[in-house]
Amino acid sequence: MKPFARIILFLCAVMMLTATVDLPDWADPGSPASTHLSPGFIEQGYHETATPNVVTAVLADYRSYDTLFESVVVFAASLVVMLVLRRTSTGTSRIKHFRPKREGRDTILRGAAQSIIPVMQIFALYVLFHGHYSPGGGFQGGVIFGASFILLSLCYSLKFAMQRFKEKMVLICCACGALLYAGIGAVCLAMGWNFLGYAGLAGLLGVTDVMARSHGILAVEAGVGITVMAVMVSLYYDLASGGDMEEGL
Amino acid sequence: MDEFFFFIVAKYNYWASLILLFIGLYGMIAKNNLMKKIIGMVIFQTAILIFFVSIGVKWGASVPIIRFFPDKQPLLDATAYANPLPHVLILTAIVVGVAVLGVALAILQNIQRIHGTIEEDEILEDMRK
Amino acid sequence: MIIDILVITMMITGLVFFTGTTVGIIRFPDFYTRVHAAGKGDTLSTVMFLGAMSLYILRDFSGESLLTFIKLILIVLYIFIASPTATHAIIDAGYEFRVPYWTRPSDKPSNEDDATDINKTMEDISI
Amino acid sequence: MTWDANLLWQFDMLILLMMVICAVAALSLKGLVSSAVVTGAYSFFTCLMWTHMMAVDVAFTEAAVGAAVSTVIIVATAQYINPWSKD
Repeated sequence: MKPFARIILFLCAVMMLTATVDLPDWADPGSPASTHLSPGFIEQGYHETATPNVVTAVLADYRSYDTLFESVVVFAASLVVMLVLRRTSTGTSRIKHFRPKREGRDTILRGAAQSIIPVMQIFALYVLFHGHYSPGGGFQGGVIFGASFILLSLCYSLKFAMQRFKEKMVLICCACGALLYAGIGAVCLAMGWNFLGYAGLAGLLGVTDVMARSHGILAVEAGVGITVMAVMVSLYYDLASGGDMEEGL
Repeated sequence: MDEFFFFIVAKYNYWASLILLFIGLYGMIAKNNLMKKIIGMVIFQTAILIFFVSIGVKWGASVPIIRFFPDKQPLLDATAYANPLPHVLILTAIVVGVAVLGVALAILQNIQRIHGTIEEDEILEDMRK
Repeated sequence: MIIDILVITMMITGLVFFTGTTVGIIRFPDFYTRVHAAGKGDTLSTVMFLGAMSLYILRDFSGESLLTFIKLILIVLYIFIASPTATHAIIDAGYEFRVPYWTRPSDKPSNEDDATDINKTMEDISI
Repeated sequence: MTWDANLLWQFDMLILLMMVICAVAALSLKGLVSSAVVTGAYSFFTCLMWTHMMAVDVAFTEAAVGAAVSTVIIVATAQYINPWSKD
């Protein structure tokens, strides 16, 4: 098996190396990828959406269908993990511990977690809501917010984290984020614009079309952030406890 | 010598992603342990993402966030910013990659639960019984 | 001028501590002492470096540089809390996992082959 | 603050070298927990590579995902399986 795989991979590598000759050079400004569509995004994006970060504008406005269904894919993944693993508790622990077996954790870890976690959550909210002007947005903010719950679970215990953020609540947050995203699109549709055409929000919010698109991007990013945060926590709960939600990492 | 360096620099992003791609593919095909296969999948995925991002780089271009002159006028010149489109595609692909990793690990735990092992040959032996 | 001298002094001190950390990680005999070297030296040298950078930014004073200074100080505070805590957690886990520790060869005359003992230790760590 | 890619390709080669080392190490280590940690290091070098390619949003996402979630769930799975691999 192994020598055969090596031969096949070597042949594929040679074939693909010869194919690179026809591809454009490294960092060529005139390459096909940089000449057709993306200059339009850069040159018109600021005037149309009032968002200096072009990546956020393209992510949540020009390609918002893509982002909507990406968040639905992430949501579906958390449901699949739950369907595969979730089961009622058997009462027997099969865990090979990599952590102290004594009850709870020590004071230093708890104190550090107490001082770090609130700062981390505020930073996650900052990243989410400052995504128009700096690197960041829904995905990054959501992942950092979910990581704060993972840190809570690592420094205390899984039960303690699940008292704060219950499993049912996690699933509701998963669904609500995607629903918020789709709901914004439906509101735009009801106002007589296209699905996810944020200019339709201008009448409701009482602002110009450009600012309505900016606010629409913010609302959509919040939806993505909620979904991603809940999915990260859900993945951790399921995988760390082996599905029975008894005892985690 | 300069020509040789230029030749290296001109195409090296493709070489980089190719090397990583085949390391990952070798891990996926030839490793016996299912966890190693999953780590190979992560490396394979990252190689493709690096290829995608690297086609958006331009000479002398900066990060794709609009800069402002001191008189608050935006600098809207397409050659001053990197191509934002690959960044958008990859941004979503990374988060979906974590979701894929989660599903793969869940299936791995289920295999461990059913067969009691994650070595490929032992699983095949267990299935033949 | 005086800020420049301070910045250069802090950077050189940080470099010395980084070198010490690296030598410690390579040369120390067992898990606990290596993690100890990494935790202490790394924290102090990183704090030195970031403090020097924040002072350097504060040299031409304006609102923007003050903002960057505050951000760097926040990073320093974070590292000052998080890095020793992580070291503590790793050592605690290793202690609970019964990772064997190194003793001087003269204290253990029965176990003369000390190198294999260290290798065994490292094997137990790399789970 | 334009950052010219011309000046720093040696730096990029260094990151690439470290990435290849991390990838080979992650696939060849026997212990699965060590393998997970080396995958985290690989993810960090990927993040540096993307910062050099001006993709700051992507680098930010990779830093958050690779350091926090990805490594933790691989280690969490490693506690249920035999942590020693045969190859």
